[in-house]
Amino acid sequence: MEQRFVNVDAKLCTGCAMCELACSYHHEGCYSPRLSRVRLVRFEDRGFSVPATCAYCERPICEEACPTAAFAHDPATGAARVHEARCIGCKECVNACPLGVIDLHPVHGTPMRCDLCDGDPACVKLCPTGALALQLVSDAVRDKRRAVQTARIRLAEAGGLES
Amino acid sequence: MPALGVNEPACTLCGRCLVACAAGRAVLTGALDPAWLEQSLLRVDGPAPPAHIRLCRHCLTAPCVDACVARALRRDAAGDAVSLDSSRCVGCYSCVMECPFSAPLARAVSGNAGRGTVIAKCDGCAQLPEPLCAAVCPTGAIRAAGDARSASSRARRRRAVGLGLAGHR
Amino acid sequence: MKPTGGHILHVDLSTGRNWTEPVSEAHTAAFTGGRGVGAALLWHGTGPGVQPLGPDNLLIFGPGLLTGTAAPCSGRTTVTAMSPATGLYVKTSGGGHFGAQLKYAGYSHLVVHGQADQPAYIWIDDGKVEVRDAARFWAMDGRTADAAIKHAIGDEDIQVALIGPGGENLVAFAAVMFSVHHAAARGGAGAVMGSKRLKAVAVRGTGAIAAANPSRFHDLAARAREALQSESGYAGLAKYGTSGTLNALNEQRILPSYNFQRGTVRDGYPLTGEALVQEGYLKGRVACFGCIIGCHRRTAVERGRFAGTETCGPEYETMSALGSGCGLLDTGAVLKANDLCNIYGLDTISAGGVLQWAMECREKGLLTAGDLDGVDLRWGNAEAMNAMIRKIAFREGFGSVLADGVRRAAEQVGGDSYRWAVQAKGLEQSRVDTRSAKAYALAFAVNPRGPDHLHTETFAEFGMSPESRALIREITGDEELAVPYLTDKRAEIVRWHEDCYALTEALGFCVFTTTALYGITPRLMADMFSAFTGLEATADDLMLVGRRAVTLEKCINVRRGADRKADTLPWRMMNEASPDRPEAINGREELDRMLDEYYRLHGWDPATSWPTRPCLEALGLEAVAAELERAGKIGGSGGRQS
Amino acid sequence: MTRYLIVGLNVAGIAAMKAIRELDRAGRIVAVSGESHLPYSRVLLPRYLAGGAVREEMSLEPADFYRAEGTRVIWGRRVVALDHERREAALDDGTTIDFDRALIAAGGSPIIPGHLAGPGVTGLRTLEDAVLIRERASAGTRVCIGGAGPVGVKTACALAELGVRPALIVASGRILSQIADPEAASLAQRRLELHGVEVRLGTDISRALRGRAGLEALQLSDGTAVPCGLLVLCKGVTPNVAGMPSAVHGRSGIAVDGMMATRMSGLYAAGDAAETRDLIDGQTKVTAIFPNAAAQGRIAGKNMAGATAVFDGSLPRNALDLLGLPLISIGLVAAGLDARHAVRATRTAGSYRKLVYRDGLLVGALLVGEVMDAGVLQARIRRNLAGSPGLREPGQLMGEAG
Repeated sequence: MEQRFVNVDAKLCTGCAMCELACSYHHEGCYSPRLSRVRLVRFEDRGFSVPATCAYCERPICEEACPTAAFAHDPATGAARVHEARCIGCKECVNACPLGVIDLHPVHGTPMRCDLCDGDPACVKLCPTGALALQLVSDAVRDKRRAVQTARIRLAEAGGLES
Repeated sequence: MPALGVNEPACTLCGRCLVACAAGRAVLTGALDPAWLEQSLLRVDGPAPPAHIRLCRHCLTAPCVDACVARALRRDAAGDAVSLDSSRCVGCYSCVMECPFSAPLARAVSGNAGRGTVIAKCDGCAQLPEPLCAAVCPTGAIRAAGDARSASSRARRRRAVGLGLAGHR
Repeated sequence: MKPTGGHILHVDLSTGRNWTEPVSEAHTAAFTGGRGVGAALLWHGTGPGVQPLGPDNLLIFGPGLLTGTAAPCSGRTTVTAMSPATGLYVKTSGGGHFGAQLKYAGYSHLVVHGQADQPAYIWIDDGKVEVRDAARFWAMDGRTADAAIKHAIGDEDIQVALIGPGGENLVAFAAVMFSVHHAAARGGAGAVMGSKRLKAVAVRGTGAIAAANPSRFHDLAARAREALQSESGYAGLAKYGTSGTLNALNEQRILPSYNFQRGTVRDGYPLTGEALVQEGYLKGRVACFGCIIGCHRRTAVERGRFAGTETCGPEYETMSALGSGCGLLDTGAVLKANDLCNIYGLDTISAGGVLQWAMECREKGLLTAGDLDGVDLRWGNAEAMNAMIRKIAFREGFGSVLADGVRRAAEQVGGDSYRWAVQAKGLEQSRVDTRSAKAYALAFAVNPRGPDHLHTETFAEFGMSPESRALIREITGDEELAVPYLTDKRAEIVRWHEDCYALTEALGFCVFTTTALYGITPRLMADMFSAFTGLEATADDLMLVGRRAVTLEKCINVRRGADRKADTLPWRMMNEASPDRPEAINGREELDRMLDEYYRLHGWDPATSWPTRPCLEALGLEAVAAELERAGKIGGSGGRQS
Repeated sequence: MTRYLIVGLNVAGIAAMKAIRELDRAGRIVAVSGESHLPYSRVLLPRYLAGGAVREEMSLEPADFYRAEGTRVIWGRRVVALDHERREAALDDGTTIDFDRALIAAGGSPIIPGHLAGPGVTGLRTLEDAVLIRERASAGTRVCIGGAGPVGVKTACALAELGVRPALIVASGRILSQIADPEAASLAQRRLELHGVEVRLGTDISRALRGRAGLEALQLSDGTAVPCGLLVLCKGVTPNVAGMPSAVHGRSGIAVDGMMATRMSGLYAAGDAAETRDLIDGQTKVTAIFPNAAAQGRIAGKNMAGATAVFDGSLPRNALDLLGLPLISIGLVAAGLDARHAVRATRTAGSYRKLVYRDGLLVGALLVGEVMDAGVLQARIRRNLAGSPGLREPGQLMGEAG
């Protein structure tokens, strides 16, 4: 089964933090970027922001690093689950994740990882610019391919492309 | 305390962490025992790479704390480190059985009947800004970053996104 | 955290002490948060004789009650103090992400008292508050200081409010900058911060905000989003930003140009929001915390003499103040000047105001090149403008004269230059030609901080959207009054917008959502307030919260000695028409008539403009009435409550 | 405000209390402790008996802990009836306590068969038991221990440390039969014998022979008799479930689901009274080990306070220090090894290590002597049993080198 994931188009992100608010409300019933599974990375000197969230790696290093098998997947959707009672809070997953998108819950001490909100991610719904989308990898690649080639054609038509 | 991260493949078994830990303890406690090198609170098992670095991760729901029948292992008041009161340790090996990182080390003690062996483990260098082992590790096999609960995610996230952006431009 | 939005944090820089103060339910019901609570804190925390740049002035940071929640566009922070520019009350609002972070740290407000001996900054790490040495950050520009402070803390995700050299050197129009490129600009709050030797406030907040009724609140936030997104002006504001309106104003010949001498510029296209997009300056949209519009711009100049400039903005006001107002019709040049103002921490409106006044003085011979230290301030000379902006920020030579604001500069230069100083109360007028917009004129005249649109924006009077016309009908009963050159019922239009605007800023909403776009109505705000706090309130209750704040702000000025004479407009607005709209002027008689109506509507004494006791009592401000009475500054019987 | 009741205050009850307090600062917590002492670590009783632990060191929490957690503790009382319908618990002094959610964590009591009960026969479950045994043993009374599970063996070790020579009477053919294979058991037995413990295998106690001075000897099933002034029975514990609604009873203890909830809403159970799924054989039973009690109590507490936490199941395991010889047994080590299982054993001087694989995956480890990597092995076993074997090979597992 091909896995869906929340794909980020950094160019569309305005840094409004609605994704963080949507996520923390969905999972915790309150508003708190600290409790969000998707986190904004801001480069404020340049007015730039990018949401970072679980990339649903094909070979999840976080899961390999976990000594207690505290990560699981929904057999139907592939969505990641955290088996919190198994978690001992050793932070191996946090250290293993190369994207830095696993943080520990400040109260429970267990990993917070994007679970795709049962297939309808709250962050995607509230993103006002379409910077976030729930996609299959192949669809994301298809869209990107077309976008890049469209830009090339436009540039060529404007006489900006040599070859 | 900062979170400790271990990356065993990067370890070259140079031993700097052991010396720093043991010497640091000797200096801090004033106990300049000739056997000070034996007092290191972590171990690196060889004999050749890949190493097995036996270092406490200061788990937040630590199985060793759950299992400690003598309440010698506890999460300290600040909730940052798993601390050991070795005077309470009865050498029952319960923590050894539980720790997935084999961080508890056995230390022989003389005298006291029934306490032939007690446990020693990393104290997180609570009195220092950064754990000594991480400070001296030349390869990044032991790293300390962030604080115990947010660990190193913040910096990693920023770096990863930064790399992505660099590729994007 | 309580639904009241956290505690008030006080930091005294003279002693290094800090303490917190809880916010009662009654206080929340009366003043709500943000601007309302800020005004109450300033009234109680200062006296009539407070020196704006002395240690007794307060600098109050107040995110809104809903800042940090999913209520759309609720991330604004109000900064309140006594203004060094006007000597009167000032509140100035900024966006960015600072306010939300302060809320997550557990604080509804930060009140800075006293004055530090040495440059200092405040570091708020959730419940831990410290005053730290800022010597090595002093004299740094805003962008550099922001990075350096984040580096010193070791966390680039924190939020920093800071001043640039402008604030350090007590420039009368120095801004407090949030998140590097978001300014709380007007009225010199940055100079107040500089007088306290406070370089920055750095915050890390890791807490959470929960509504009293979470699901009701979250649903209302969704409704508010839909309401905004279905507004007719929404898409344009998102696409072209605030300068999307510039072209229309230019065509209608009401774009303040050449120091308000003209109402239009030829070839104004480079200053438009459309030009930013179509000419490739726009690199992305930027949102304040929780904002679904994203009207702020991320821009860069890739060609020409200012190539390499990367900044955020400019807004419409900047395009007009530094662009058309100074005769500078070059996008890249305005972007560069905008960036300099941002990093030096200057208000672009006032910076443009003093520059164009100096240009007019130069043109008319009151100032020579020698007076200007050899800086050739002619219309449209970008290099000269940039040089002078720097001299203002660092108070070098003539820059120091301009740094005191256009009123004091005109006093120094003398002659007729006061006529060209487009200011009232000491504040440079913002970029609205009030001669052609009568509700704006009234609102600017009664604005406690001086003539600008960011206290009460009566956008509806232009009748530019169906929502605007509907609102004018709701207020006046007659949609036909949605015409800016009429003077009928302007008092009613202004008061509705005053109430709504103050309420908007008490809740932390961006005023674009309530008084430019009209998507978020008082009714919706009341429902969100109720769901958030658990205190049931109607739209009328909340509009009264706004009026209470407006009235208290007025009282702060009255206590300070202001009376009806202060409620006026710049000389040029009242005495000179622009050749582009020769019929349009703010006549004395016309303004007086509107003022009479306005004071009567409020229940203030038309003779003095002072609020009366019944008016204050009706708003629950008995203690304020008592204090004004003791000072002999309570309004007489001429006022009639309506 | 939620009213919480904790029946029985030891490892599970305290863990639940902490978990509740982390999530609910306002709720009212009442705990009923059967003993008047501060709750102490029962696992340390053999050590206390041997004089190797002092009373203060045995406390699970300091005296001011309970007040700091905002818990009202009723000391020295038992819950005699729990009325689920009225949400009310009756105590043995006639008073009642109302509650919204209750945790049954009353632990277990030593099994003492009726034909042996009487003067001179005791278990080792309380401080009083330990004091009694120590006093009698020190006064020269001949002590026998019935049962050679972990508690029996540790009691034998403690008495040996005390300098007396106890007899260990074992019905099965080896000591530690539940947690050790014959080879490990014989290493352990040799260790005991070296320190003066007399081990009698394959024979049970059929009768207590009492005279005027009380217990005098034990009649064993092999026909012999041994002199005995004090018999310490260590044949396991029976869950304390008296007074609990019959609907929550399981086979021997309290039946619970993964959330540690009983069949009756608002009633939870944890620790030595609760029956959970055994991760090795999949059966539901009481797995009365110390770390289980803490984990179950915490999970019950979280669920009681409104969070959701699920207990994975119990992995049988034990760690023992046999007079200087450590022995750790995790998971499947001896019983029920069929064709699906493979065994790899290594022996060196002073150590014996056996790893058990099921379908190629590690499911059990029995370590004697060299035990320091036990936790790593346990983690592997747990991952394998969870159906999530690690993809990354651990650096070096000492036991797997061979």
